[in-house]
Amino acid sequence: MSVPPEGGTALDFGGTDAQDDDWRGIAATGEQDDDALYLALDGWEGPLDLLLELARKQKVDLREISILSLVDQYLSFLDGAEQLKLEVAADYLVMAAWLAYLKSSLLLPRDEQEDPSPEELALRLHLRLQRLGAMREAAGRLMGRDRVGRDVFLRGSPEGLRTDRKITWQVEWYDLVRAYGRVKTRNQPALHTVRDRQVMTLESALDRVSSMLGLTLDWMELRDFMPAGADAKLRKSAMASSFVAALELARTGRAELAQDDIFGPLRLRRVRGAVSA
Amino acid sequence: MSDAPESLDRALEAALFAAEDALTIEQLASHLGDADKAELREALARLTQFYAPRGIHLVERGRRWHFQTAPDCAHLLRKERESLRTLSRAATEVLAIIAYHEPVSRAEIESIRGVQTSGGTLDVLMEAGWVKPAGRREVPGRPVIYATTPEFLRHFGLASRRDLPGIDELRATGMLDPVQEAFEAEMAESHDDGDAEADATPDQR
Amino acid sequence: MSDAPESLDRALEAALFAAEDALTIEQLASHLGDADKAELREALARLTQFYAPRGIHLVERGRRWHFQTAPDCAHLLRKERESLRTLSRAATEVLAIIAYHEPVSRAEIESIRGVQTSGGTLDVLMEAGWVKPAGRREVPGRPVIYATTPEFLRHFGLASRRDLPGIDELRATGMLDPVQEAFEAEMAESHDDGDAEADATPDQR
Repeated sequence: MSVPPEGGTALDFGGTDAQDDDWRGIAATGEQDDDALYLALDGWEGPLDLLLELARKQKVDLREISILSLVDQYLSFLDGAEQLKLEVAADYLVMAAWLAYLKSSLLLPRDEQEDPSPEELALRLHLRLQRLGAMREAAGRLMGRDRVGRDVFLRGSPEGLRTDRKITWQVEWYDLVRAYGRVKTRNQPALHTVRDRQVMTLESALDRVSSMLGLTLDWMELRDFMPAGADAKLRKSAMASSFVAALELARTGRAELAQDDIFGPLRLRRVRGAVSA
Repeated sequence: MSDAPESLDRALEAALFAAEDALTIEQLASHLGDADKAELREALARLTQFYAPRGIHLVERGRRWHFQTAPDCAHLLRKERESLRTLSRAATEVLAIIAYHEPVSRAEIESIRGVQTSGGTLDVLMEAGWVKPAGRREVPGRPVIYATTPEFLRHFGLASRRDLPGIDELRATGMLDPVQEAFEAEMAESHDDGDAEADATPDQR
Repeated sequence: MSDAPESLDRALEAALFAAEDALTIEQLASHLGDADKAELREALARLTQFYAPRGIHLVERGRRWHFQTAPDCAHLLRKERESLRTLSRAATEVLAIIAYHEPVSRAEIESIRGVQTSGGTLDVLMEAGWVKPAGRREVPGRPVIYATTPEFLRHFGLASRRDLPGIDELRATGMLDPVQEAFEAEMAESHDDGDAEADATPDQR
């Protein structure tokens, strides 16, 4: 049998954390009902805890405790527990068995001691108890400090410090123009904006051509119907409308058309006897 | 005075400091083990005077006493922190489109960009103070239309939107490269018509 | 001193009074318009001294500064306050072990206590904001290691971990070293003495 490992493995002492606040002293075993010992054991934070408490009863200074008498106390404590609940106390029994072994080793003649020696085992136990004792004491001192909410208090209703974050966006003139160029490059065909432009409608061309035809019986070139002084855009429109108007007048028998060759000048004149509109 | 404050003064300080609400003299008295009210009043007066030159003041408001920050330190409680952030590519594009085409609706912006524009992008531009809603377009649905602000001009150092370079200038500086063929062809045609910049330079409207 | 406090002192008072949390020098500096940190330190020292005799104290906890009531005024204030939730013995012990050994893994805590630590115990400490995971130990299994927080220091009134009660003595006597190390040290020592077991376990004869 070896020394119980120092935690975290399957061979751990394995006691349970007691969540209750008060530390039940040894006196708790003397409590009335059947569950007294069960409760008392549950009050300990495992066998090491119980050992530490027993050791404390021996002497104030943990360095001076007697492991042998500690073992005796532990074993007799468990012996006295007649109504021990085994499943709860398994860890305690493991510890008891180990301590019994340690005790017999310590008492045996020294000639054929195995390794590690019982003294080494005892030293380890000793060191562990010291460390646990030190931490328990430290915890007590820590809890006894001036604690916020118990001994000292913070401002009841602080106004609070506020940091308003303000984002300043950064973009340069170049980025802006570049972005527009990018958009244009990417998507220009998708946008068509129709602009107002000066045009000659078909109706006004009809009026104009037929009234001008009424003035003479001679052939006139279509080009002569263009409004004087019109700009290029209007001239284009007037040309197209006048051409359609000439076709319409010819269709309704009010004018006749002539063209000597392809792309040659288009001429038209009033049909004799036709009434101008 | 500060060397050895009276114990009543210290108790008052602690009580008023830790209190969640302003306290009346009665509340203070019961708090401090039924202290004498006249003494309390004296102590409060002493403390008021003691704290008068400091960053925190003891004040009475509607018969209740409390500590508060000295009025001239109040600005310290609020700090504005400026952080610089670069405008995202999407936001820059939207801003550019608004600048060149304003006023435009969101649908129009999207049709120009060819991508959907998240509402957050416009929010950022409005938060930056560069874009603002400028009424509604009188078409079905009456969409909100957006325009740039004077702050926009100021940020970019522009006297007016006319200062934005036109398409010709963009091309000259290579900003329209690489140009798609269809796009180029169309632009060439509209140049013949003499109204090339119609789309590009908003200043002609 | 109280007649004409420096304006930095007043600003500090105001900011620390209004703050909802303890503030570091850096936070104070940035809040007070990038004040000089050396000057801030001087001013904090001045204020600490100024408030020392009073009912509220300026204290430093884990590099953070805050005002709190003087400990000896506690009895006046406790009345109205619900007392702290009592920690279980297991929790106080685990907290002490973490504080004195940090950073420390759960297995190390258990090896000191000799019992398994229920998850709830660490949970309670983390919920209180006193303990937080602090990475992993680079050993097989990479266990999570735990450490205390600035809030822990603040709650227990510690300027830093160096102020943990008795920590110097515990360190000097090897109480914070693992059992194995202490064991080896003791064995080595007793071997030197040529009287191995006798010294190590003086109690058994």
